Amino acid sequence: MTRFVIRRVLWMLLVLLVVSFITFTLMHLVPGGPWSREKALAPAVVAALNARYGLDKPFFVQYANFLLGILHGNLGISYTYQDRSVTQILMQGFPKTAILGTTAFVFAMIVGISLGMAAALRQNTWIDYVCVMFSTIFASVPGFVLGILLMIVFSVVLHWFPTGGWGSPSQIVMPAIALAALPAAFIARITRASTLETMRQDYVRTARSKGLLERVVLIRHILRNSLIPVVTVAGPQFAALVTGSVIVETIFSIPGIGRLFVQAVFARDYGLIMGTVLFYSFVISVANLVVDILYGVIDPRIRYD
Amino acid sequence: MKRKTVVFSMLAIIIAAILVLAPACSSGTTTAAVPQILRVNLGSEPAQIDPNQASWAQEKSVVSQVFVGLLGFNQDLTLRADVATVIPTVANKGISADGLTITFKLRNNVTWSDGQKVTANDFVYSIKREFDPTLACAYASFYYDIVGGEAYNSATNATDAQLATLKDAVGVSAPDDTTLVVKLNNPQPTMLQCMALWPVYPVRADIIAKYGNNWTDPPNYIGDGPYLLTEWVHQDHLTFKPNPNYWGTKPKLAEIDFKEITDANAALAAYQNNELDIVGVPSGTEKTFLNDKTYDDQRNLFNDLTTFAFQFNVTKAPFDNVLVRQALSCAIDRDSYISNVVGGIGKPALSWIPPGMPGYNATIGSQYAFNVTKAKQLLAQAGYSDVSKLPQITFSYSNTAANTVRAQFLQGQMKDNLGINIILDPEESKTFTTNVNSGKFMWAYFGWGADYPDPDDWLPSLFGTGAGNNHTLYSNPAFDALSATALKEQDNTKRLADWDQAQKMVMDDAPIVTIFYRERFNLVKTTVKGLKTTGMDGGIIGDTFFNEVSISK
Amino acid sequence: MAPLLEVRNLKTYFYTQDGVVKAVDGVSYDVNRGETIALVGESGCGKTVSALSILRLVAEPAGKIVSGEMLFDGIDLLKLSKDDMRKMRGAKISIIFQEPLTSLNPVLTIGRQISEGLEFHKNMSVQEGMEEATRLLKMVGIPHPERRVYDFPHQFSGGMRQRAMIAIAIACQPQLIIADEPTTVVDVTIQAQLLELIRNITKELNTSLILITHNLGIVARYAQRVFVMYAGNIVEHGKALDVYHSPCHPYTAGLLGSVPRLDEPRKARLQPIEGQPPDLIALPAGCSFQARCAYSVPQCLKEKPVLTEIAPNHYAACWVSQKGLREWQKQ
Amino acid sequence: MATTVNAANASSRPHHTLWGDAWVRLRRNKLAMAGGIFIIILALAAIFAPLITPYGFARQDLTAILQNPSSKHWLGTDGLGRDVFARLLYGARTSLAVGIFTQVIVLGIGLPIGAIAGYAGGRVDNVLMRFVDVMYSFPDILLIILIKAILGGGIYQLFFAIGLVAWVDIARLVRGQMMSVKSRDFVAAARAMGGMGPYITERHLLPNSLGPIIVSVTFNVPRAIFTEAALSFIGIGVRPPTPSWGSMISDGYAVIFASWYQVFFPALAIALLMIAFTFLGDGLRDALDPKLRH
Repeated sequence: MTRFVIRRVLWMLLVLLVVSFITFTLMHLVPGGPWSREKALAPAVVAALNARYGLDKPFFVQYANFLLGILHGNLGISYTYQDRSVTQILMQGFPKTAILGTTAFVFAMIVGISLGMAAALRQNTWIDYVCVMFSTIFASVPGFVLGILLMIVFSVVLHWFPTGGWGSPSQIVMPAIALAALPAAFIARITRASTLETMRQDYVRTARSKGLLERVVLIRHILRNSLIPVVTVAGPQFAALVTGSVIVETIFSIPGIGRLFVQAVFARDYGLIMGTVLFYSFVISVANLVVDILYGVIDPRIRYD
Repeated sequence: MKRKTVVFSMLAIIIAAILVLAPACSSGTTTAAVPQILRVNLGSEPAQIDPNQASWAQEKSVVSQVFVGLLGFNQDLTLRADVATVIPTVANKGISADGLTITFKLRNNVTWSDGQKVTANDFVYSIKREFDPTLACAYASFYYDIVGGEAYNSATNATDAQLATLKDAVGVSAPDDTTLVVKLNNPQPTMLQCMALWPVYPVRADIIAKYGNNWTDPPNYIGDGPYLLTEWVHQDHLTFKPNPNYWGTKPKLAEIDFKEITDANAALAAYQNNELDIVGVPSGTEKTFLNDKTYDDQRNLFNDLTTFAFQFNVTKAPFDNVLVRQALSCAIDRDSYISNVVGGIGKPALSWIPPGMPGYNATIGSQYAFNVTKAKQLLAQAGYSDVSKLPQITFSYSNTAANTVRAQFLQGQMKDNLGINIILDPEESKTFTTNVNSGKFMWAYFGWGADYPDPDDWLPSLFGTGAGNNHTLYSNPAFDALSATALKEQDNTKRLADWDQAQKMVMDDAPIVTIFYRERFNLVKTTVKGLKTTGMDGGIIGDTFFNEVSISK
Repeated sequence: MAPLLEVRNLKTYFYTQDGVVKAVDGVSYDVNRGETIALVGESGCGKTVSALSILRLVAEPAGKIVSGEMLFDGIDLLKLSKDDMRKMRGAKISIIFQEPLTSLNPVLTIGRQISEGLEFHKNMSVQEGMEEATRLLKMVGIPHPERRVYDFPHQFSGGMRQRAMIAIAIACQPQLIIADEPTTVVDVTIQAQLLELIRNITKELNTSLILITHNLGIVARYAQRVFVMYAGNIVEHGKALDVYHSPCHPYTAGLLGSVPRLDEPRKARLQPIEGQPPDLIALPAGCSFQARCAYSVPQCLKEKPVLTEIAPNHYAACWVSQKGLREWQKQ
Repeated sequence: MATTVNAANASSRPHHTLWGDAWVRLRRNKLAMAGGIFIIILALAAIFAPLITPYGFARQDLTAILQNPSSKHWLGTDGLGRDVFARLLYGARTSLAVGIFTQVIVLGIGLPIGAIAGYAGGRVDNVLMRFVDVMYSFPDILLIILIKAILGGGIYQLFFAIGLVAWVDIARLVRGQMMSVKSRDFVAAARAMGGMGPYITERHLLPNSLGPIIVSVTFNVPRAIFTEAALSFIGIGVRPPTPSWGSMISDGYAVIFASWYQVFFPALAIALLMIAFTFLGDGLRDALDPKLRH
C-alpha cells in the first residue's frame, strides 16, 4: 500500500514533468506573443521585455531555466502583472478556487447520489421521473446561462445574494450551484445506473435470504457496491470542478485562478500559463491518486501492485 | 419510507443552507446612499499601476485617482495647470522661441500623501525612469522628442556604466525645487499634452528604491493626488480613501470602490442589485435600455475620442486597387448599423478624426456616403463589374461579442449590397494583433482611441510610411512630407490646416473604411452627483474628475 | 405428525413484455422434519423459482406468487406480513445459492456476511458474530478459520466459497435449508465433499433439506424422496430409489439416460434428451413433454396428464405410463 | 402437429445474437424509441433545413432586430435580424456534428485503450494508464484552448480539440468496468474453456461493460455541445455566421437583458436533445444488459 503510494507519487512527478514540457511547447506554438498590442510597442521596448524575460534565448534554454526556477520554488514573474510573481498570484487565487470547487463538489455529490439512489430505488415511479427530469434539466443549461439566471432571480429579483465577489459564505452559494449542476446530474445518472445494476446482483438476494432489514440490505450491500463506479468518476469530477471554474468565476467575479488562466492564455502570459497548468495538473493528479486509493478501499478486489 | 426520508433530508439540508444564508446576505442590498461611497466597475485587473509603466483604460483609471501631473485636462480637453503654476507658452517664456526648451514652474505647496513636498526632482526622476530600458514602459516613445530619451530607452543590452551616462544625458533637469526644464530635439507642439499624461506623473525615488516591485501595493503606493489606494484585493476590488495630505481642493467622497467585474451582464446585474453606481450597457442591448422608462434619469451618453474602422491591407489584391477600396466603403450602410444594430448609440463615421477632437472635419470622406450604384460603378471601373472575379476576401477581427456582430454586419452588407461573399476569420486577440501588425491579413477590424486630443496622434503614426502602427502598409510620399512639416509646425492654425489636408489625403486613398465614432453608454444611479465625463476617460467613465463627485440621498 | 413444510398448488408467474411466464404452475410437495427431498429437472423447469417462492424472494415486480399455500410448521408463509416473513428467512428457512461467487458480496468479509444474519436474528454483537462465524467456518471445514474469517470472497476458492455459503445458511440453525444446485459450479471431487458436508450437517442439526438439482445420480444418494419437475409442473414423485430404478415418466427416464449410472455397467454412451424445453409462455394444450417424447400417444396432444399413483407412493403425470406401457423401463 | 411446431419455434426465441436480442428489446422501450426518433427527426430537419424554413441562417434584416416570436419569425429574430428558427435548424447541423463526431473520436481512442489496459492488466495497463495520466492531468479547457489557438478556427479543429481531450474519462471508465467484470466468474469460465482474449473481450467483457459506457457517451454528446458553447462563450467557437446552438446561446447571453428568447430557445433545444439522448441511452443500456436477457 505505502509502496503503491510512493510509486504513484514518483510517477506523478514524472507526469508533471511531461505535462510541463508539453504545455511549454504548445504555449510557444500558439501564434502571437505576450508583447503584441493593438498599439504596437516600440521595438526598443519589446527588445527590453524579451531580455527581461529571457525570451531572447533558445527554446530549450528557456525550458531549462523554467525547470531550474521550479527547483527553487520560483515560477517566475507574470508577463501581464509585471510586478507580481506567478507564485504570489497563484497563492492569492487558489484558495478561493479550491473552496468554490470543493463546495460545488459536495453539492454535486450529495444531490447527485441522493437523486440517483432515489430514482433507482423507486424505478419507474414518479420519484424516478422527477429525479431524471431534474437532473436532465439542470444538466441542459450551460453554466454561464444558469449563472446569470441565478443572478437575476436571487440577486436582482429576490435580493438574497450579492451578484458576485468573494468573502462571505453567501457569495459562494450561487457560483457553487452553477458549477455543481452538471456534475450533480452526471453523478445522479451514474448512481442510478449502477444502483439498478447492483440491485440485480445475486448477493443482494443472498442478503435478503438472511432476513436482514431492507435498510441494512440497502446500506451495507447495495449502496457500497453501487458507489464503486461513482467513486471512479468522483475524482475526475472533483478535479474538473476545481479546474473548471473558469466561466463561473468570470460571471460571479470570483478572484480565483480559474478566471486568471484563460486570461493568461489569451494574454500569452507564459509564466502564468505554466504556473496554472502545473498547479492544476498537480491538483488533478492528487485527486486521481486519492480516488485510486479509495477505489481499492471500497472494492477489495482491486489490489495495489 | 426510510430511504425516501434519507434522500429528501439531504436535499432539505441544501435548501436550509440557502435559506439560512439568505438573510445574512441581503446586507449587500441595503440602499445606504448617504455615506459618500462611490462604487464603480473597473472590469479586469489592472496590469501595472506604476504611473511610468501604466497604460490605457484600467491602469489609467487607477493612476489618475492617486497622482496628479504637471498639467491636466479640463472637461473640454483644454490643458490645465496642476502641479505647474501655469501652462508654459512662448509668451510667458515657458517655451523658448525655438520651441526646444520647455520650463515648468511648480507650485510650492504640493505634497505627497506622506506629507513630503513634491519637487521638480521627482519629475526629473520620473521622466528619466520612463525611458529606463529595463522597465520597458509602453508609452516611452511618446517622449522620444526629449533629448537623449530615445537613445537611453533603446539601450537594451548596455552596461550599467553606459546606462548611467545615457540616463544623465536625458534632457530633463531641475535647477531648483520648483523649476523643471525639458529640452527637446525639435519643437513638438503637442509635447505639453504628452506632459499632461500619466506616464510622466511624479513618482517617489526613495519609495521605489525601498520597496522595489512592491511599491505599488498599499500603503507603499505614495501619490500626490486626491485619493489614496488603501486596499487592493487582487482580481477582486481596489479601495480608495481621500488623501489627508492632499494639497488641492479636498474630494467630497469618503471612499471609492473599484470592483473587478469582467462580465458585462454580471456588472449590469450588480448595478440592478445596487452594488454598483455606474455601469456600462452591454453592447447589443442599447435599444432596450434607451427605451426602458425606468432608466430615463439614469442614462449617461457621451462621445469619446475613438473611431472604429475596417482597415485594408493595401498590398494585397484586390485592395491594392484604390477604386475597390472606395467601392466597398460606399457599399456599407453605416446609418443602418448605428440606428438598427446598436440602437442609435455612436455616430456614423465617414472621416477619420472623431468629433470633439481638434481636426475633426465632417466634410472629409463624404464621398463614401452609402450609395450602392456608385459602389458598383467604382467596382466596374476597377474591372470587377462581375464581382465573382474578385479574389476571395477574408475579414479578420479579434473575437469579442461586439466585434462578431460588427463583422457579420459587414459580411451581410457585402453580400446584400454587392453580392460579394466574404469569409470571416475571428482570431484570438493576440493572434489577431500579431497578424495585423505583421501584415498577415486582407481586411481587418480596426479601432483607434486618442492618447491625447491632437491630430498628430491620429495620422503619422498610423498612415506614415513604415510607421509603427501603420498596419495597412499604406504609403504616400505627399502625406509623409506633409505630416513631417505639420509635426514641427509651431503655428497652431497652420498646423491644424496641414493635418486637415493630410486627413483628406488619407481618406481619399481609403486605406481604411471608417464605420462609426464611439459613444459610451452608461447607466448612472441618480444618487451620483457631479459626475464629469470626458473623451479622455479611461476604463471607468468620469475617472478624471472623481474628486468632484458626491453621493446624495 | 404433520410435515415441516407443505406446499400446495403453488403458482408463481413472471409478467414479462413477451407475456406471462408460468415458471411454477400448480406445484405441491411436502418436506418432513429431518427429511431430505430433491427437486429435479432441467434448468428452467421452475425448480429454483419454486424454492425462491418458499422464501418469497421471487424478483418483484415481474415475478408474483399468484396462488397456493405454503404451510411451514402450520403457518401459511404467504399470509405472513413482510416483517414476519423476513424474520423467517435465515432463522427458520435458509438457502444455499448455486453461484457462490456472485452470491457473496464482493466488498464484505466472509465472516461479516456470516455474522450479519446472527446479529439480526440472535442479536449478537459483531464480535460474537465473528466468533460464531469462525466456529461455523471450522464446522464447514475451512482451514485456519480464525484467519479466513477476515478474507474477502475473491480470496476463496470455488469450493470454499460454497462452504462459506453453507456456513451462512446454517448460521442460525434453521429448520429448513434449501440447496439450489449447490454443486453445479464446482468440480466432481469437491461436489462429493460438499454434499457429504451438507448431509452430515443436516443430520447433525436434524434440519430438513430441499436439494435442488438436475442430477438424479446425486438424488439417489442423498434424498429420501424426489420430485421431478418439468415445465413448471411436477411430473413424477416418489421414493428416491423407486424413481431412480423404475422411472414412471419418460422425462425422468430421459434425465437418467443423461446421467452416468453408478450402479449399472456403463452403457456405450449417454443419450441426452432431444429438443428444447417448451416455451413457458405458450404451453401446449396437452402434455408439455409430448413434443420431445418418443412414446407419446394421441391423447398426450389433447389432455394434460395429472399425477396419478402408478406404483405405491410413486406418482407420475403421464398417459403412457398410466396405460402401463413403459418401454423405457425395459432397457 | 401444429402446436408442436409453434412450441419448437417459440422455444427457439431466446437464442438470438446479443445485438439482435438487444434490438428486439430496445424496440419495446417506448421512451428510448421516442428519444431515438426525436434525434433522427432532428437530424433530418437539420439536413433538410432549406426545405423547412424560407430564411437562410445568415440572412439579415436590420429593420427587424431582436424581435419576439411572431407568425413571420416563429422564434423571433436575433441581434442582426436573422430568423432564430432558421438558425436553430442550421445550428442543429453543427451541434449534432460536434456532439457525435467528438464522441466518435473519444470512443475511437478511449475504448481500445481502456479495454486493452483493463483486460491485459499488468505492465500494459501500467504503461497505458501513465499515458492516460499525462493526458488526464491537463486541465481540459486550457488544453482545448491551447490546441484551438494553435489550430485556429474551423469546426474540424473543434472536433479534434474537444475529442482529443475528452477520451480520457471513457478510457478510465472502460478500464474500471473491465477490471470488475473480468473478476466475475462467467469470464473465468470462458477463459477456462480456453476462450481467446479478443473473443472474451468481444463476447463477455464489452457487452457487460456497455451499460456505463453508453450512459457516459449519451451524457457526453450533450456535454461536447456544452463545451462548444463554453468555447463560443470565450470567443473561440465555430466560425460565424455558421450557427451552432452553443454559439447561439452565447450570442444570446450577450443580449440576455434585451431579449431572453435568444438564450431560451437554443437552451431548450439542447435540453430536448439531452433528454432524447438520456432516454435512448437508458434504453440501450437496459437492452444490452446481459443480466436482463432471458
